[in-house]
Amino acid sequence: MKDKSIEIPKTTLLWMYEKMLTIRLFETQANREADAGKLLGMHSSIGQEAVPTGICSQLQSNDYVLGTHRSHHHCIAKGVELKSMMAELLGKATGTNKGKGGTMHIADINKGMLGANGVVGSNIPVATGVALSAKIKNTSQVTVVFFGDGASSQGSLHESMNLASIWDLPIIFVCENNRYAESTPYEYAVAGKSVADRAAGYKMPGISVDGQSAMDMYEVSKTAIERARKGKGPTLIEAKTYRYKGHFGADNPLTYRSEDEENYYKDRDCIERLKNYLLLNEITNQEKLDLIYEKSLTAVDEATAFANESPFPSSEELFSDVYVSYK
Amino acid sequence: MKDKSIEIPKTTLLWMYEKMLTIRLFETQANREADAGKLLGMHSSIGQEAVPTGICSQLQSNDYVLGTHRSHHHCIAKGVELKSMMAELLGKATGTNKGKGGTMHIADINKGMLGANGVVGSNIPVATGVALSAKIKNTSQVTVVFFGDGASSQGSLHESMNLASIWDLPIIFVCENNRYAESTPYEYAVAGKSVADRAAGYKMPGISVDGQSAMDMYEVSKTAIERARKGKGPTLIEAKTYRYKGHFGADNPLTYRSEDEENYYKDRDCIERLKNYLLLNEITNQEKLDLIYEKSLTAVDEATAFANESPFPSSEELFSDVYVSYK
Amino acid sequence: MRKISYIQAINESLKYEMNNDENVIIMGEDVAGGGDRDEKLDAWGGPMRLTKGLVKEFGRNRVKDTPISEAGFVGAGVGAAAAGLRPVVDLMYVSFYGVCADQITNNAAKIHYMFGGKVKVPLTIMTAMGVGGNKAAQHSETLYSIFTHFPGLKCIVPSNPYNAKGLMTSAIRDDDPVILFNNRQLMGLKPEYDVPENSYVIEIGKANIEKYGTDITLIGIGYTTYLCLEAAKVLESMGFSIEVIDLISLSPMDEETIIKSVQKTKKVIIVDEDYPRCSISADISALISEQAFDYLDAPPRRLNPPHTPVPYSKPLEKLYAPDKETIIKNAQILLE
Amino acid sequence: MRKISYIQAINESLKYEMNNDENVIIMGEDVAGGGDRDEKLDAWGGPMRLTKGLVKEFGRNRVKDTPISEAGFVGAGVGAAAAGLRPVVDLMYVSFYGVCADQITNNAAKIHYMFGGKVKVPLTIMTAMGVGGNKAAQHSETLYSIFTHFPGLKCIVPSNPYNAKGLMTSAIRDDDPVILFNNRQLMGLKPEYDVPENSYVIEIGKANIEKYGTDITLIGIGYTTYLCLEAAKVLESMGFSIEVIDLISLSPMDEETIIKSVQKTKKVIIVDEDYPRCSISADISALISEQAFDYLDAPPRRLNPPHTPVPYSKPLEKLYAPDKETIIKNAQILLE
Ligand SMILES: Cc1ncc(C[n+]2csc(CCOP(=O)(O)OP(=O)(O)O)c2C)c(N)n1
Ligand SMILES: Cc1ncc(C[n+]2csc(CCOP(=O)(O)OP(=O)(O)O)c2C)c(N)n1
Ligand SMILES: [Mg+2]
Ligand SMILES: [Mg+2]
Repeated sequence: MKDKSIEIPKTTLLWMYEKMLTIRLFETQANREADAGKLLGMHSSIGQEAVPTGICSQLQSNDYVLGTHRSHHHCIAKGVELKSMMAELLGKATGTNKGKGGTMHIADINKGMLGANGVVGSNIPVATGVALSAKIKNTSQVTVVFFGDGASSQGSLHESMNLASIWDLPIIFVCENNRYAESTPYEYAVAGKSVADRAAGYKMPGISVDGQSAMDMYEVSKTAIERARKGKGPTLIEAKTYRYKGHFGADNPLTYRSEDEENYYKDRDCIERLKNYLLLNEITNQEKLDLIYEKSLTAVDEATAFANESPFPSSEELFSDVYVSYK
Repeated sequence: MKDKSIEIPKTTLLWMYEKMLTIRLFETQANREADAGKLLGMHSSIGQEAVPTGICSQLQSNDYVLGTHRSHHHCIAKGVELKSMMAELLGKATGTNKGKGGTMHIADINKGMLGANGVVGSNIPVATGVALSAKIKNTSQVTVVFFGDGASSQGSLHESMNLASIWDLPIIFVCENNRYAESTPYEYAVAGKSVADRAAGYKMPGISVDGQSAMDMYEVSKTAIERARKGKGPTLIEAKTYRYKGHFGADNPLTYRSEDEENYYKDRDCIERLKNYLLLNEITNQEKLDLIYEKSLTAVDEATAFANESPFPSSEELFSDVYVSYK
Repeated sequence: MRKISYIQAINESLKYEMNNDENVIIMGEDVAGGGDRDEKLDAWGGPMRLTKGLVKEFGRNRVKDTPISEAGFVGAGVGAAAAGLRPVVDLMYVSFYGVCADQITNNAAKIHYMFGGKVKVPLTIMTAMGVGGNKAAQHSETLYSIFTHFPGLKCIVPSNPYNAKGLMTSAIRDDDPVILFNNRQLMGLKPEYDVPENSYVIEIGKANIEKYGTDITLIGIGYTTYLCLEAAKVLESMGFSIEVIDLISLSPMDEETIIKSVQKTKKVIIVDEDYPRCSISADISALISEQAFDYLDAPPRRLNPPHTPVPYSKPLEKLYAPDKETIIKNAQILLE
Repeated sequence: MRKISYIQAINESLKYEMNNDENVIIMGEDVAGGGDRDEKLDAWGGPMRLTKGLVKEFGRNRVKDTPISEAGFVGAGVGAAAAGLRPVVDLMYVSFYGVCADQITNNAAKIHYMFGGKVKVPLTIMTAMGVGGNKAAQHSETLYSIFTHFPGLKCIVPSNPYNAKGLMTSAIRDDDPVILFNNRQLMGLKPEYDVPENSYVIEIGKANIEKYGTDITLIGIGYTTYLCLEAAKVLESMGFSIEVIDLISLSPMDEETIIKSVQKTKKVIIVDEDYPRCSISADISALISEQAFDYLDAPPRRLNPPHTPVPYSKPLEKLYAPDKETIIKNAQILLE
């Protein structure tokens, strides 16, 4: 457990703490809504908060993020509003996607969140094209695409890494290696057992990092973002992380992993770790942290109330938005 | 130009010489048939004869080979008969595929040639499954799959290398890097400019070899075949080679490559090189080589006559072989 | 007779066939579960639990967890089949066809033909389809129509545990590539169906007349057969005589059973959960009009979802696919 | 007016649109050719030469050669479109859809809907289709039917250089994903068609009545429109009055033009080079029977290839797809 070797601004550290906490509280509440039958299951990101938080703390609002089936944390880290997110989960007209996309498809182009995607590996080429557009238009926007250890076995990743490398695209491929794809451990599915090692074949830096440390995530992504922003090309980051819950809905992860392993990661919880660091180094105090907690909780509660009070889409919505125009 | 560092049996050397010559004569004749309008174009393998010849000289007849759109040389090297091949090119009922598959789909399961395939990269997963069957049935059969430098950018290769590696499959991935995919040079399309380097990420040996030397091909494939046969897993071989003709039909390659480059390779012609070696080391003499030439030419001529005399498929053949059974 | 669930029916067929023929293997994501670790063997038994218990009985060599590489492992299924095995490959949801369509339609479907009939591809693909899971546009499609489009593939859709078991067995024993479409709602139903313990086959290519009647023919496919039967009960209680055809096999399709029924009843409704354009319901409607034109009292009616992706929001999803009420309403219009 | 080829027509449209809107880019294998080397710039200009000259005019930044990674670069087209460009992506042959179907049907087609209408995907895919090249089962398919199946995609099929140019322009300007299907035989025809030099659009979603007549309606799609017109000449010389509809747009489809025509002629033949099952011809046939049932003198007739892959052997390939003679023969039967 190494933490922080570069200077991180205090405001950023506190921003990261608040984000991670907000994600966790949001996810906890979203799970409750699911338990109440208001949505039929979701892929929880609890445990993985540090990964997008460390990166997004350095992104600009017009930079792009694309995600996966498990993307609530990506969305929140990139600044999507909790209200419209929670409303989307409940299938409400006020949701980010007007209730049409749901938990696996949250998108908010105004925040640079160009969408979660339910097909494993499917968003990687899309993200490559988003980065291409920035390159062609000569903006300095950076694109970050998240995917899982399981997704690393999809050909789409390899095709995209190759394209991004030959075209020097401003993109960062972030593999959230949470050790499992559903019940399949990455040690079984990933030949060579390292996703980061795949980068070398594409002449691209490939870095493995402790994804349970927001500060480590910050550090490696700083380099990658700078590289991308300067037009020097893509980077592959493999963030070693862990999902605390089952794969989806009520999945019981103990059928395929051990309590010891779970505890190992929970003992290194990303939120606890940053909190200890902040306190130990007197960057803040418990009182202030309590305030952040209150603030985050209030935001989640307000989002939940908003979502529950919002109307469902009208039945005409079934037919709209299929095309921009269709005569 | 290194040639031969291991002992190769004399009969094998002569076998390789004859095979390469036969391929070249066959392809030359097939091109003539195409020029006469009897088939509407083909992908010529002239120049690349050494690659499958060096490998197939060590395969058993029940080992498997799978190929690409440019596969006549693979077929001949694996022992498919010239007569039924030429007949297939002309769309005749006596063809390997009864005239239904044609130049891009030649297959002969009795010779272990499990098919050429017209979709770039498409046969790589199929070959992986063929190797899997040998592994599951516990035979010691080896599977060799050929593909181009262009095909190396398809996700199917990466998915298959990963599968083959985690399952230790008895398969050899052979990239015929002939520098171009249609008009696109591999230096442009392949990030890192080395296909062999892609192997490392999958924990698999990746070897680059002079594909214009049948003896070098023999040497590297010997190791790979032994590895596969012993159940130790896959190997990736990148054979540096060159196609003398255009991509397909009447394509003029000088629009995208230089005469200098063409001459560089023609000066290192695989057939000439083996011939010189055979003569220099007095393994054979010109007279015997002339006999081999005569024999090969006769075989090609007979195949051509056979093909031209054969009937086209009857019109009922349009409907047969779609299913084994369909009620 | 004992009653078992759809999932158990498929599972029994798989188990029997694996015992019966050592060439039968299973591949897919989490079909064993837990990867390669002894202590976690059979952690999942498939995303829908269709393969539960099989890895324990037949070992990892024959029940293989795969990485998430559908093009890779569906293609491997094609190759393994061409080389003599009888692989059953699990494509978790049919929408994922998109990453492996090449292997299904360019290789599995065409090899036998392209190779002049000299190579067989006895591959079975099983895949889940259908709305009702609140899973939105990428996890709720039906799509059997596009596979029916391709010559060389066989497409079958069970409608209950009984025919699921028999069809799975036939699929595995069939020498052609077969896709078996499992509807998610059928997999979720309570086990109300009598299913024999022994092994049996149901012929691929035959439709089944679930109920004989004379006033109208309802044609269902998988879950919509279930809906047609439910609707028929109500319609019969109103005094109508309803014939219900369970299509079962989309390719080959039992044209004769359809035509004969319609010649008798003179009215037909086709209930299909797939998108409406270029669909199996359009295919059937065209067939009927072309071949039973003079018998029809009214044009065939198709009930499909609208020409839209599947929505997430529950109330929208409920409106999306044809349901029992829609069938009843449309039948009443035709019967008046 | 000057006469140009189909290929030149597409090329002119691309050129005009690239001048017109700097967001238009082109990606595909060998669309420039020669990769990144100045001295070999524009070596190919596309496998069918559709993009010849464009890289020289607009530079490598906007005309991009790609590696052979259809999932990668079609997906990149989707992303670039979502981020504000108007990419034209060349999918060399439609059969290669199999390696990138996921990007087309799960992303391009669905993003606008799934994201609640807040993101647009103005992507154009152009692809070659059709028999006649002696290229066998993996390079001769038609397949527009399966894309028509998917809501969210627009599918258009030009039938001559004139509408090719106008449709390409409309496709690029359209805010939805559009697939333009270029028939290989049309691309090979001599330039016999008047094509204006200036830029113009042809509305997506409208069929065109190529010839008015009263005895029978022939519906063609792309190359089969050409065949229908050829057949119509012969049939007219026999004294029949033939109406020929060029369908042009499969999705959206101009149902009104079809129905009105059939209500007038009372007889219809649909000529389609795609596989017969769940095809656009079945779709049209069903539409006609359902909506113009009482007007029809005879059931609609569909002319398709048989339910088989495309054969290689020339004489078999010649028998495979409907040709002029088949159309004439079938029309005569209906007209008697
Ligand atoms: C192409 C495709 N195959 C399979 C699935 C089913 N599926 C959904 S999530 C998942 C596991 C993904 O694992 P990973 O990429 O590691 O992400 P994680 O769930 O761990 O976040 C699978 C197999 C899918 N959605 N898409
Ligand atoms: C999926 C797919 N994309 C594109 C093509 C068209 N195509 C045929 S051969 C070829 C080039 C292949 O290059 P390479 O793999 O290097 O093989 P080579 O032709 O050099 O032997 C292309 C692009 C195809 N057949 N399949
Ligand atoms: Mg994972
Ligand atoms: Mg090449």
